[in-house]
Amino acid sequence: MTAGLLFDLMMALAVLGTAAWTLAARTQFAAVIGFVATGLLLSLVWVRLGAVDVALTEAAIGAGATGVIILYVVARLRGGTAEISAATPSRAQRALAALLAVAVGGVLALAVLNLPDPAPSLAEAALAGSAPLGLGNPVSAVLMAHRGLDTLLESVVLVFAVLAVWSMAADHRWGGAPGPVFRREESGPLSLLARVLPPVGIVVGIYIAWVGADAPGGKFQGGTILAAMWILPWIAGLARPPSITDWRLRLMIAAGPLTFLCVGLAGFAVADGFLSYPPSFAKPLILLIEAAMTLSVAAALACLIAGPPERRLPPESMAADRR
Amino acid sequence: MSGTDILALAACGLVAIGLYGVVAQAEVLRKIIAFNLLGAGVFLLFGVVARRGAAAGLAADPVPQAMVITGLVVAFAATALALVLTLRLHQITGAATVAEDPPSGAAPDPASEP
Amino acid sequence: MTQLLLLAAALVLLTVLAGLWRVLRGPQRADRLMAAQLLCTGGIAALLLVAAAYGIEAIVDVALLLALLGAFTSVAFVMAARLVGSR
Amino acid sequence: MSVVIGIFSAVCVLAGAFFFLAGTVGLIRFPDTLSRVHALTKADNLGLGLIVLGLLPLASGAGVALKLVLIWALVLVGGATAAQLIGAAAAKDER
Repeated sequence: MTAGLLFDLMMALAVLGTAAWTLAARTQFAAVIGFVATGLLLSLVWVRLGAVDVALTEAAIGAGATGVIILYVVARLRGGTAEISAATPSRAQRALAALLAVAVGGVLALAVLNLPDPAPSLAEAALAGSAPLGLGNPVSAVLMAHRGLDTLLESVVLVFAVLAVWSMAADHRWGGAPGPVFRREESGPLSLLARVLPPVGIVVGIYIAWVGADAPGGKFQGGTILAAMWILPWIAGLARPPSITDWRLRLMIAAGPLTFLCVGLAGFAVADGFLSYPPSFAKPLILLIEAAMTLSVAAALACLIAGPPERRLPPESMAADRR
Repeated sequence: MSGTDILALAACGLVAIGLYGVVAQAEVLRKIIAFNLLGAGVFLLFGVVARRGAAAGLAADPVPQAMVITGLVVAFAATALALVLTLRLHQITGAATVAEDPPSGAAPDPASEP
Repeated sequence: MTQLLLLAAALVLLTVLAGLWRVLRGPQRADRLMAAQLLCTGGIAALLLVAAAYGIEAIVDVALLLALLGAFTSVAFVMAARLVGSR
Repeated sequence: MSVVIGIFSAVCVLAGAFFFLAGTVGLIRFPDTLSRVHALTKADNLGLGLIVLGLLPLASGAGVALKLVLIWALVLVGGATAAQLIGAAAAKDER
């Protein structure tokens, strides 16, 4: 048991160390790398906490996808050092902030260490609720049934985020393809990877989404892999992202929430109310929602990672616009 | 002290580090990174609570886990929006902070080139 | 066997943390770009060892996801660093 | 028979962990960026390969064994590509 304790201590120190290093890093670039390192270490901590579902999500979204989008913004910011040092709080203010942070952390620590023992748990209720749905993974059951409204709203948040990011585009770029332009690489390692990895990655992404019914995994984790595999050929310049006015892209992004909402509304007619499933038909309905959501999460995450449109329209579509 | 307690303290430490970063750093981008660290600490607290609620043969209580998964995705969406706003602010005004005094001689908007 | 696998996992993690300390220090940007790859390879090894030690197959899926996204993240980082360099 | 397999697994896993150690020693000791990239990718990928080889006999089924091999293959492809790109970035930085 002491080996496990030492392991926890090591991980805790490593996470805190990289987090502190992230704040202290001299360049923004180094700070992002520190942040990603913290995230990857955290996903190991989640495994240690017995939350494999969360470990998958943290590794995919918390570390990987967030790190990539921050780094692409860092690549385009050129901060003036004079402006930054003028805006940096004074030494006294920073000391005050440190005091505040330590106080908040201390109070939290006191609260966490004095939680009631034995801890209250919904594990039994969740397990009892997941069996009639035909789902072997209680986390998926909670996401799809008991807290279904959360998941529905979350998928709507993703759609709104895409809308908001697109609306940040400069006026004359509206209708272009999302993301910066990358030079086409006909040969070389990147073009090889962009050709070899997506076929394998798409299979793995669908597998992770599919297995989520009975084992750790699910639409968000699988969808992130699919998004990454979609973006890889864009980065290598081998494929062009679709235009943001393309109705197929928009349908893909909206398909998940729409399906979820329709099934939820149908619950009024065939089951006990909004977002409830008829018991004999629960599993197929959940699978339908999961499939549509995987597609939507993949499309929305790909658009969020790529950012607002920065590419000009291809010549042929410009001509089509003028006509 | 159990391993879960150690990780609980690490979560509190992450919250403190993130909070300090959000308050004490000037650059918007670093504030966003620090805010994500703060969020990671809060999520980890949920994980500790889930672990303490292990019952019925499960390694951890599934309800807090599901809430953290929802939270991670929403945090990503919010981060993406914050980053795009930061970038657009920088493109229009040339600023990397949200100080009261905007820098004189704002950079031209690179996105408005023909 | 379980003890041996856990010992190996701890050893791998320790070396990864030592390497991380070196990589984060830089001095070049390329040094820091190695962090994602170092943590992914080492993290995968540690996860696989822990999965075998405790017999939890789901952890293998985490390693699979790390293998895929590690490659993607490393590549995306280098391309972003190129964007920085081209300025 | 199972003793032989156990010894084989133990030797492979320990050898893999040793290569991770060697990779980190190289990472810390090597003087320039390019040789550090080299130490990281070569030694760590070999170490992971040995660990996968050692864990294969312990896998509970063909599916898990297939996943283990796939993971190693993905790390090899991804690691090789990333090493090339990082090396190119390092060479560009030095110029």
